[in-house]
Amino acid sequence: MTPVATPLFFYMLSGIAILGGLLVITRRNAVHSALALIVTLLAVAGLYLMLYAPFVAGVQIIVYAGGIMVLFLFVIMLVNLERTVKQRQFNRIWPVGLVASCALLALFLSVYEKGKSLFEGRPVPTLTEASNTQQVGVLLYGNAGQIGPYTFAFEIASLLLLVAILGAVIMAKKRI
Amino acid sequence: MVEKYKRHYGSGLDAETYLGQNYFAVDRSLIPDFLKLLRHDEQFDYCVDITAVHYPKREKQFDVVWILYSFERNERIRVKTQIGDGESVASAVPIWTTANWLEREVYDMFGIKFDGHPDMKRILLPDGWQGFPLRKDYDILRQDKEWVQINLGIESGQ
Amino acid sequence: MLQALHSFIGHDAPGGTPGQANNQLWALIYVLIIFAGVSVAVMAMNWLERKALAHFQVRLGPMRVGPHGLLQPIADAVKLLIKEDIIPDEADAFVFWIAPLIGLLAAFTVYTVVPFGPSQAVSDMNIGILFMLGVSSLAVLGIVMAGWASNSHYPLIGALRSSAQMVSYEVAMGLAVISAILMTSLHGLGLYGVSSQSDGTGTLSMIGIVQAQQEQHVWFLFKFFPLGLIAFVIFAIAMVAETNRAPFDLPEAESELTAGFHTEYSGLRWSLFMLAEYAAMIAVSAIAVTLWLGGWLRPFPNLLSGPTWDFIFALFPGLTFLGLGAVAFLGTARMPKHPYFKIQTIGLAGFGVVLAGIGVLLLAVPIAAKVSNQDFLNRSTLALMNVYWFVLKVALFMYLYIWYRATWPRYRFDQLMKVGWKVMLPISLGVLIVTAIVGVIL
Amino acid sequence: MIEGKTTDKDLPNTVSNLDLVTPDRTYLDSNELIINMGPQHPATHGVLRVILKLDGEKVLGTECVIGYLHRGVEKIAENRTYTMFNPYVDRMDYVAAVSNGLGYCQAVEKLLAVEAPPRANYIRVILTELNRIASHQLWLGTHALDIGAMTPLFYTFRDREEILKIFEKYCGARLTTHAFRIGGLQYETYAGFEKDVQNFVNFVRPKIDEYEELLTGNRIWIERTRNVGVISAKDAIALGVTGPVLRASGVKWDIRRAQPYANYAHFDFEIPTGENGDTYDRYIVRMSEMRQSLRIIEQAIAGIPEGPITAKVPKVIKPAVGEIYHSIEAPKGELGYFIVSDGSTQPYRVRVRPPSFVNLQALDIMVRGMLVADVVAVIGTLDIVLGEVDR
Repeated sequence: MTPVATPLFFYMLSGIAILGGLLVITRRNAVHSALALIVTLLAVAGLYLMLYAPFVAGVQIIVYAGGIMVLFLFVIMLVNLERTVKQRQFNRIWPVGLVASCALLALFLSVYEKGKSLFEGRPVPTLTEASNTQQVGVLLYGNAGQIGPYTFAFEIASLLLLVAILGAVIMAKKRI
Repeated sequence: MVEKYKRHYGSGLDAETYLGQNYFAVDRSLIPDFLKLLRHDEQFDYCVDITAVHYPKREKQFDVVWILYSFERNERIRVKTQIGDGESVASAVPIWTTANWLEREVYDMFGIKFDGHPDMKRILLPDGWQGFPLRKDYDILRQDKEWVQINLGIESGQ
Repeated sequence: MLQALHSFIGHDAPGGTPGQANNQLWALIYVLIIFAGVSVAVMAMNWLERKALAHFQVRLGPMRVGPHGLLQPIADAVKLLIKEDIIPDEADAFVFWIAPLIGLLAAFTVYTVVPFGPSQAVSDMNIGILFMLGVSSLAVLGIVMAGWASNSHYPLIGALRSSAQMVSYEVAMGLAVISAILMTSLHGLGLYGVSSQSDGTGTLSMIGIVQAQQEQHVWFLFKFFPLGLIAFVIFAIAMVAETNRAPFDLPEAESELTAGFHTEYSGLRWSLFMLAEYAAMIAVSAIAVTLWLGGWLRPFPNLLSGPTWDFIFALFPGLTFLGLGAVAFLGTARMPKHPYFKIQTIGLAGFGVVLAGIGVLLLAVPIAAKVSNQDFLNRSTLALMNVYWFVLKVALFMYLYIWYRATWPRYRFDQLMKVGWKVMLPISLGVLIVTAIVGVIL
Repeated sequence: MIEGKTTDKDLPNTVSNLDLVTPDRTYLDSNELIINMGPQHPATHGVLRVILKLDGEKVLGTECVIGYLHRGVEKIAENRTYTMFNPYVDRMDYVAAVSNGLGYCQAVEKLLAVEAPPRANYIRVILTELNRIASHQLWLGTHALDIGAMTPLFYTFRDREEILKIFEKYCGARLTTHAFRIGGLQYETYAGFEKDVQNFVNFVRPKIDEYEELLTGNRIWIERTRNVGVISAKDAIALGVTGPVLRASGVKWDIRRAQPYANYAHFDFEIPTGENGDTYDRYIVRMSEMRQSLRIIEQAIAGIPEGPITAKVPKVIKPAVGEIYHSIEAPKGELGYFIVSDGSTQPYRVRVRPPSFVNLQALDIMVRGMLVADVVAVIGTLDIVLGEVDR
């Protein structure tokens, strides 16, 4: 399978993702940072496409960009945040923050160095593009009767979500 | 029905009919309970209208008129009372809720106050308006000029 | 660099959709054709909506601008271009500027996967439906941003209401779509007169869905009889709510919400919203046609099969255009004789000639193929037929939209939500479960 | 007075009886919120201003600010002779001008103790009933438009056009017709009047079924009108509400039947009533009222007697000193005239009892607890005309 897109796309998409991430942090206005976050998520969806995982990309667009971000925007708009804009963005103790982030960076690098041997170095075998969704289905639900490796984990996750929904309903109940 | 009330109230009430429409002329003091009586005992459950007429030459200048109708008896009567300028009359709102706006309009047009009315203020004219238009001595030109000058700052077209 | 240029121009794999044959030039051309086609369709839809609505309401609709108002859409477009583009002060200029673009983006990217024919689609992604639902959920962002950016109470409330409506109806729509996709693979044990020799692998790709309907010789509308129909009805209602149209057009018609989220927009920006709305309507009905009404398949494929019937059905495109031309000429005949109407009669006659010309052209293709009697259904007639039937079905849906708008009063917001959550969602869930069960055991 | 930031700078101090605390916290918090459904509003049928006190979406209370269209008709009446005041009466309820005229002319005839000849009465009945249908058609069109159904508006206005044509042919004017004179009629009916009216009746009867087809069975229409703006019979009578609104609450009372005037006793027609007094019942009552009017017109046309069209009325009208109250069944309700005469050519006092003014008072009770979208529906169903409310 010839790669879907040239390396150019990869750099472009990851560039957008990084830029979006930066914008999210630096924007003073809450809605602007929410939009930047949407751009980042869409860029990540593009990256999934590059990895021959269209199903995951589709789900990413629907769940993240279409669902969660809309709720983010709802909340941001309902609670008008004029007051926060006036506060100083950067509080005085930013050097401490800088030191902490450098330490974290060092930690990541060391872990990468030690674990370098684990990755064989050759490109990971890509799934055939047509069957990606089927692979995901088989992994999650198992194939023709026998249970797939992740079915149990999947059920627990859905249970967790159910609890979350019930919690939300009960909290909102008293206001209706 | 007329004799019953004549005996009951004696001097304060007399009943005439004009062109087949009978009405009571009642003294101001009897109004509150006479109306209640009509409403509850005689089932005049629908207060058609409340209005007033201004007779500047008489010493009791205003005639306040209640027009009532009873659904059972399919009959209409009018109750009139004479009051002087500045006097007020008992409000009929507790008896018929429709009286609320009707009395406000009478106040708006004649300046007759109804005590016991929940929200006695003008209904049609703007709040700041001086004078009561439907009085005979109300000069329509003077008031109009003032109002237009104060609010719009232009000469009135009258 | 050279390799990139070559792959851009080269035309190596015929037959597959341009996207598949990963040669960008054809893909680019297809993209342009489809977007131009959709814009023309939106213009035609604008004219059709005004005229049809008018005739529903015993009036004539636009008659002045061009014969029978035919130039009215152009006049509207020019008016909107010339109108001043106001941005309210203290509005968030950037968000205000980008909101209609996102709305438009969401509405138009859906067309990349709309299958006009087995090989006539911009690209055949194997997650077709998922991509469509994902992108259509982006439209909500455009509306929310538009409402917020215009920085005044009523558009904000209008935006929140319409996005709440879209989000809640998207759920019902999604479930209805899933039950249709289930049908692509599950086709029971033939009890429903459904041949079961296909290999049973479902597919998300739009072209795959239509091909599944072709293999199973049944439109999903009639498959597992009541279920297909119920899912279709739910989708039809949800799609009307999704595009804020007809009985659900509450946000922009509420008495004190004035015009909903696009109140502050004017001129070109406002027309972008209108373009996005119409495009979304066409896109959503295209999905409905693909999923339930057998995309580009001609009606009664197995009842009236055989070459003679194929030939007759192939003549349909030409005949319709000839019919339209005849109607135009009838119009010129009935045009009043007053000199003032001379230009209008000439205009209408010209329009009639153009239509008749297209009709003759479209007739020539199948007849030529028949006369030269090589394989009758060669590529061109097949492609012509596919596109025609697909567009005809979508046009039917458009007419439905207009019909709804003429007859139904408006839902109140809480009733709208009640229908969305308490009626549509349970039914679509039910249909999904029953389809799954019926598909497996039956 | 209102402290804190109000959402409407020039809110007048007429809101004193609503205990208002306007918040300045977040706009969409759910405590009291005051919106101003201002005079210029698509759904308020004229210059009516309703101040709504809302809790989120629910209406807690309303206050109607009226008077924008107040022209002081009663003051003008005192400076005009009886005949000169006749055209003014049409300008009050401009939608049902003919019945206003009928009420006024009959009141003055009563004052003069004069009876209009039977032919005049029959023609008056025909024109008034035609006007009732026209008024109901206008009500249906605008009411359906407020709730969202666009098409009935065009159907009803197309049919109303036929009635206006008949008015124009008969008395020259379409809307403010000034069709009647004190004592009878001004003009004899033009040739073919009966045929035109008969054609109209045959033309409109299926059309009313057409309106019903569109709306009566319409799921969304029923959902938007059933149990909206409910008023019980007891409240209706206490509030003095009359006309279709009262009949929809189950009170079978119509002045044309209870106290017949202008030969109404000769015609037989039913009085349609509803049960639970909601918007849907008022819609049904008005629709069947239209059909009853058609029946009356048909009977009237069949039985038009020959004879003079005006009674003997002196050129200069100077009624004896005295006062009378006369009321008729206008399309909106009981329209009454209380006229006091002091023997001169000009009335001493003319008091008009307007049905819309009193019906509007019921808005507050009918809308409490409803949603904002229902306020529009209830204003529509009360069928108020601001010319009559403000006089």
